[in-house]
Amino acid sequence: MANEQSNSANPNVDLKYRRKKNAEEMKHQVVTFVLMIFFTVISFIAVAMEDFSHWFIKPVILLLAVIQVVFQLYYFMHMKNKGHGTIALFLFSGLAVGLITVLTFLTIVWL
Amino acid sequence: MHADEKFTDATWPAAPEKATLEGKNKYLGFWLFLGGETVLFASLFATYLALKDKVPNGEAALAKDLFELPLTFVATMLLLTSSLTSVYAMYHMKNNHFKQMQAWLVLTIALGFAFLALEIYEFNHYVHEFHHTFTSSAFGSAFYTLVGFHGGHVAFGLMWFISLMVRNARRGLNLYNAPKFYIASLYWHFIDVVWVFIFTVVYLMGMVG
Amino acid sequence: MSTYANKKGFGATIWDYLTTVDHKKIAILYLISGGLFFVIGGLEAMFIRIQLAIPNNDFVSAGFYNEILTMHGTTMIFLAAMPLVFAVMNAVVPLQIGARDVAFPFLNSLGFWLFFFGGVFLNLSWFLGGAPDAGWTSYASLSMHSAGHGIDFYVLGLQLSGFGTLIAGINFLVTIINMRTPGMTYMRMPLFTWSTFVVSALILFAFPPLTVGLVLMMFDRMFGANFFDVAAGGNTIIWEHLFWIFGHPEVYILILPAFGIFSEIFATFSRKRLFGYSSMVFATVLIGFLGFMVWAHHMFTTGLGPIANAIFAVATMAIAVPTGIKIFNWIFTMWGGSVKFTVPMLYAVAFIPSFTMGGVTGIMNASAPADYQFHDSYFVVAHFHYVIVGGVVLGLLAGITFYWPKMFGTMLNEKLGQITFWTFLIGFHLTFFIQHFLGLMGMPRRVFTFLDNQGLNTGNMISTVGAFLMAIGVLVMVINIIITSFKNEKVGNDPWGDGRTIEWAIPSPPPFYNFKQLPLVRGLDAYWVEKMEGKKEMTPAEPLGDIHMPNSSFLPVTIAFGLFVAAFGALYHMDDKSWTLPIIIVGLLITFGSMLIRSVKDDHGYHIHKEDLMDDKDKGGKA
Amino acid sequence: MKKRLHKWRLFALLGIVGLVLSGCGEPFLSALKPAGDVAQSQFDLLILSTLIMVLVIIVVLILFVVVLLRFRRKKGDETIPKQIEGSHKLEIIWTVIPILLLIVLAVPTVVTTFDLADTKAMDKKDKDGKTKDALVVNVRANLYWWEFEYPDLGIVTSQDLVVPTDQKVYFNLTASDVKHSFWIPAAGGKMDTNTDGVNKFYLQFDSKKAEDSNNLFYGKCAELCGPSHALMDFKVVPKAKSDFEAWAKDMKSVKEPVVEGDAAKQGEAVFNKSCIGCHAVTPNDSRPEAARQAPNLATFGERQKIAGVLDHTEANLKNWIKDPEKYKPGNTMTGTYGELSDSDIDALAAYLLQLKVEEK
Ligand code: HEA
Ligand code: HEA
Ligand code: HEC
Ligand code: CUA
Ligand SMILES: [Cu+2]
Repeated sequence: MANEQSNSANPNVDLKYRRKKNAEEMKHQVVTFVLMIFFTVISFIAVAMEDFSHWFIKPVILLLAVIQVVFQLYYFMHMKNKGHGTIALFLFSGLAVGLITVLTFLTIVWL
Repeated sequence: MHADEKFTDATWPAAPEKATLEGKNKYLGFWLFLGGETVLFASLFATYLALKDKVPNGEAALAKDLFELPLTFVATMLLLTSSLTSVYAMYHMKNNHFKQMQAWLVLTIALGFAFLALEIYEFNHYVHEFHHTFTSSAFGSAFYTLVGFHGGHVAFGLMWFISLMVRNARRGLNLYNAPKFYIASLYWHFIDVVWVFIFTVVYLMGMVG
Repeated sequence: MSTYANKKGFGATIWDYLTTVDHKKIAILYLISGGLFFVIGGLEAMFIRIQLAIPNNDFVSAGFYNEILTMHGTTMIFLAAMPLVFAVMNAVVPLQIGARDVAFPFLNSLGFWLFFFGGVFLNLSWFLGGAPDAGWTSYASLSMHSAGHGIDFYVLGLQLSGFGTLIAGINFLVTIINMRTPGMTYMRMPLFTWSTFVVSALILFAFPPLTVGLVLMMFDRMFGANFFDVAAGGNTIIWEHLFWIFGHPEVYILILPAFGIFSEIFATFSRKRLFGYSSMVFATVLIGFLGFMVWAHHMFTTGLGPIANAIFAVATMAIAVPTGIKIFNWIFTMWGGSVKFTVPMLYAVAFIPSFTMGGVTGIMNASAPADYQFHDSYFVVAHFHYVIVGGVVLGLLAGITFYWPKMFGTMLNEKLGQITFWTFLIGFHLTFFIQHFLGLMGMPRRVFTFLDNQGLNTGNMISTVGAFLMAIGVLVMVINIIITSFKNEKVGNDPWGDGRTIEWAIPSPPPFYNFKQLPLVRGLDAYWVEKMEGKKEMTPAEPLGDIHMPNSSFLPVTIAFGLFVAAFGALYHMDDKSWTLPIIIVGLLITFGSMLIRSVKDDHGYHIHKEDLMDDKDKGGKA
Repeated sequence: MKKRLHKWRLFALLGIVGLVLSGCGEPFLSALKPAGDVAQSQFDLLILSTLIMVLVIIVVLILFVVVLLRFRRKKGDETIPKQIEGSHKLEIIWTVIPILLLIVLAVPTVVTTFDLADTKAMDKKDKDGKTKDALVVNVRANLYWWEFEYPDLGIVTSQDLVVPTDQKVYFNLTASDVKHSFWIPAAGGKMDTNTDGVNKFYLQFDSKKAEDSNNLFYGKCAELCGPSHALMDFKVVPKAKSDFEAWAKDMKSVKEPVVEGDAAKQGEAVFNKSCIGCHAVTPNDSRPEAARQAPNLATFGERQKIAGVLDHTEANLKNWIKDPEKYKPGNTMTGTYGELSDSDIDALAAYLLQLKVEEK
């Protein structure tokens, strides 16, 4: 991460390559987006149907939410790219602290 | 290298948001801040889950009385789409296309405002139809605090985008403001991430019971 | 305090400090205000001890005692220990990693001013109708019940200074991750930098829960919410959890920097590299990590049930292992070394047995069923003063003495330093050792008085005598500082003679741009490495070039001040006063206006030119 | 020389442990003089952990002293010590040994935690809804006073907790205003009384130990609860099982307080006018909790203390009625019953001191 050199010797070749790569990445982003919308719709439909047991529905929609968030983080927010190790470490530590908090509040708040 | 130096497409770096030390610092610092925000929202979620449907008496509104799928669905679509439009904006930022970037940002902002308007309508609806207010029950306090905190983040994000766009409308992209646009869009994605959990945990799971 | 600052008038110096973004000056600001709050908190402690010297004393009234007690704890933790820790971090960390400044100099200043206004706000409560009186933990049922505005001052004051702390944490993280000089790999970082790194991470994750807790309390008290109102479905245990999820990491936020300081001191004055450097780093990280798993050990008697209690008890005990690793590594750093007993080293040496005693009573507390007896008794008071005073305060005294020459270019007097050391140390053990027994003999904490004939008289008297000894020690230290500042005998780069890390390679105090050329780090204890090769200076890692510097700014003060103003509005909002809303709005306008100015006005800083640097032959050193 | 120093330190430390072992403090108050199984098991943990900790401290101290004596820098000594990186062997030693020591402490800790939380006996009800074979006391903590209700016996009392010895006594703990904590140091650790719900635990009082402390233990509030937190004391009166049953019978049989003498009669009248709204004078107070706003005074004449802290004398009683604020700042009785004349107060005192159940 220290010294990412962004410009190569021949800017024009480089530029074309970069444009292509950016466009490709944008395509991935759109696919990601479509998937996210798809998951969202599934979640809503599952709830709207009203004939699943909530033991089944709750884990499923939570799982879909987690997948969506992973998409957001790794694609939209570029965590899949190189040089995000430190960031991932801190974000996941934050998530871990958050999860323990939620777990606590679901279990030992009401005496 | 001066930060506000003008660039051509060819000299514009591949990762303009991280091309200067200042940019790199901002970028990392902002991510760390988001790590902290994660804990902040987790605490609010935890509080909400602990107080969900905890009300003083039988007349107070509960989660399953309140929420309606269509409204939440529309709001969700608006916000998710705004995430995509801001990705487009950053795509153009990386290509040094200032005009297109601004255009996509305008769209993002519009979607954000629409979302916010829906939320205000929704709160208003709960207050008037169900007498479900901030002070009516612990559930009410927790609900409005969690969802309101998110709404506040949306509002702040909108102000941020607007002031960035207005400030830089005339001078275009450079290495001084590219990181600013970039982290504003990171913020916007984070808001979206939080919303994914809100619509799942608060609304959908609230309706399931 | 570079040359040109000395030539300026008084007003200009004040303005300089109000607008500075230089980490070395901000360190001095933190030092002064933290020191001031330490004396205030110490005076409160003296009131506590005087009141408890004899049974049925009426030196202070019951309600007033609770205010003093609350303010003592709150002031000491948030307004004395934390800022003093930040003072040392600001003074040292950028130098230790060879950075020009911290990553966000502007935010650094903002962090300080937020803390400062928060602290002032909290202490204004004394004059505006009464201080908070529900303990520094401010448990929800009592703090909801408490009349007057004391608790509101607590909530808003801590909220303000909490933001400042969070900002400082992020700042240090980015600085350490991004701005290390060439060659300074993670595993070559001095231990103080490592502990700053871990502590900043703890701040990043521990302060948000506190923020949320304070927001909930603010909403309940000021805006009619029901989070803690049981009748409306609320739950007070939420506060306990949120507070301790923050509160336990907080105690490691205090102690880890002290550990870092001691690591530097042991190595320096034993003339030996730190024994087991990598396991020290590992232990630091592990303590930080475990620090988030154990908070419920403060709630053993709350009624969480045996499963939760057992899990948290065992998790808590685990922390003894990494801490023990550190203790033994320090001892073995000295082993085989050439130990010189300077004042900082005296503190470091005294720290080992003192802290160990505090730590092991912590493990005793962790044994849940036994803690049913210890909890909320003076045993706990003894435990935490042993770790805090015997760890954190000794660490700060050591660190401040150790780095005094680097910060101010002059050495504190050794003789007076020794007097402070001995009176403080003896006083400390006298005050708090006996409190273990008071607790076991049935004395609850937070009592404004105790009855006669319960067997508690002698112990309390001894404790009070000890406190007076400590006060004498602190007084001598103040005198020492005053004398030294007047004499102002200048010293060179490495006044202790045994400096190992690169901050000792540049003048004391350093010029405002720190290193003229970033130094090349060629190993752990980089300056020592160079010294052993017979060199006096670091090898530069870059040719001499222009140095980019940030501009000073007054905006941090106005941003923080705006929130300070708004806080008053929020505070009196519950009284249905008509002027509160305008005040809130005006305050927020000041803040957001300043933020807008900041973001709209480009601030590219300025450059010091190469030519000027060449003329400037180490001017900071001789000034 | 070195050896002597070690010995000296060892003795000093043993002395300290000895102090702990022998127990100091007053038997009616000190956790170091356990007066029942619960306190005993906690005391055992205390001793076990103290021994481990003293061991740790001794090891640290020995190394410490050796270092300080052997490795001081002599004046003018400029030798550079060998720069040692570390030692895996040593590091493993001081990782493993503490872990072993902690296991020694952790196992009994976990076992005792579960033992002390075992309140299953409270759930076994007979067909009338009464607890089958356990004595249950509902403890309700209020701003600066304690109420003890024996649900299966139909008795309510305040300030003085009466318990049978040599059997487990189970407690339901709650608070009506802010959080308090119920602590009888000699009988066992504390448990919080929350406003949110009910906590359960049990204690046990040993008859022999009770005698050592003149059949009286001190109880304390151990959670900051306001200005008079320090004064929120209560007393525990342990009685042999038969005596306890006799006491319970006496308590149940009280219908109306019977007092003698003009002064007392007059006091009764004043009391019924000004005080009865809050204070009940019979132990079978069937009003709901929320209506029971003040200590039940049925046994006031037999109390150990007035309001938990004042000595039980007529003068103190009058002072209390005249100005409770002076003795317990922030209490909820202050200013609720208008002005009373001195003669009213004398009469009230005469009346109150005759409120007895046993010593008739
Ligand atoms: C700097 C501050 C600091 C530090 C470092 C610690 C360190 C520890 N603390 Fe402490 N603690 C406080 C500050 C601190 N504490 C405060 C302020 C409170 C009270 C808050 C309030 O209620 O107001 C408190 C309260 C507190 C409680 C709650 C008591 C109660 O209220 O009932 C507990 C319970 O487990 C506890 C445990 C521990 C433990 C296990 C450690 C461990 O980290 C200690 C580890 C160190 C050692 C063990 C010594 C060295 C190790 C060796 C030499 C190796 C060998 C050792 C063994 C095998 C045992 N602490
Ligand atoms: C960093 C943390 C810290 C520090 C350093 C201290 C330091 C001291 N503390 Fe404190 N203490 C707490 C944190 C700290 N404390 C906390 C968190 C609580 C719990 C609060 C609660 O329950 O809510 C507590 C509670 C507490 C109690 C328990 C009160 C109670 O439960 O009723 C007592 C009682 O003895 C006490 C005493 C002392 C003493 C004698 C010192 C001494 O070490 C102080 C020494 C310093 C001085 C004596 C400075 C005086 C200086 C002068 C006199 C100089 C003269 C002036 C000029 C030159 C202008 N403290
Ligand atoms: C608001 C209701 C209220 C009224 C009216 C009231 N009291 Fe009290 N009384 C209390 C409370 C509450 C306490 C416990 C105070 C404490 O210990 O903090 C108390 C305590 C006492 C005690 C000490 C009890 C003990 O168990 O040691 C006595 C005696 C007493 N009151 C007498 C009186 C008399 C006589 C009157 C009428 C003149 C009176 N009270 C009116 C609420 C009331
Ligand atoms: Cu009740 Cu303290
Ligand atoms: Cu802790």
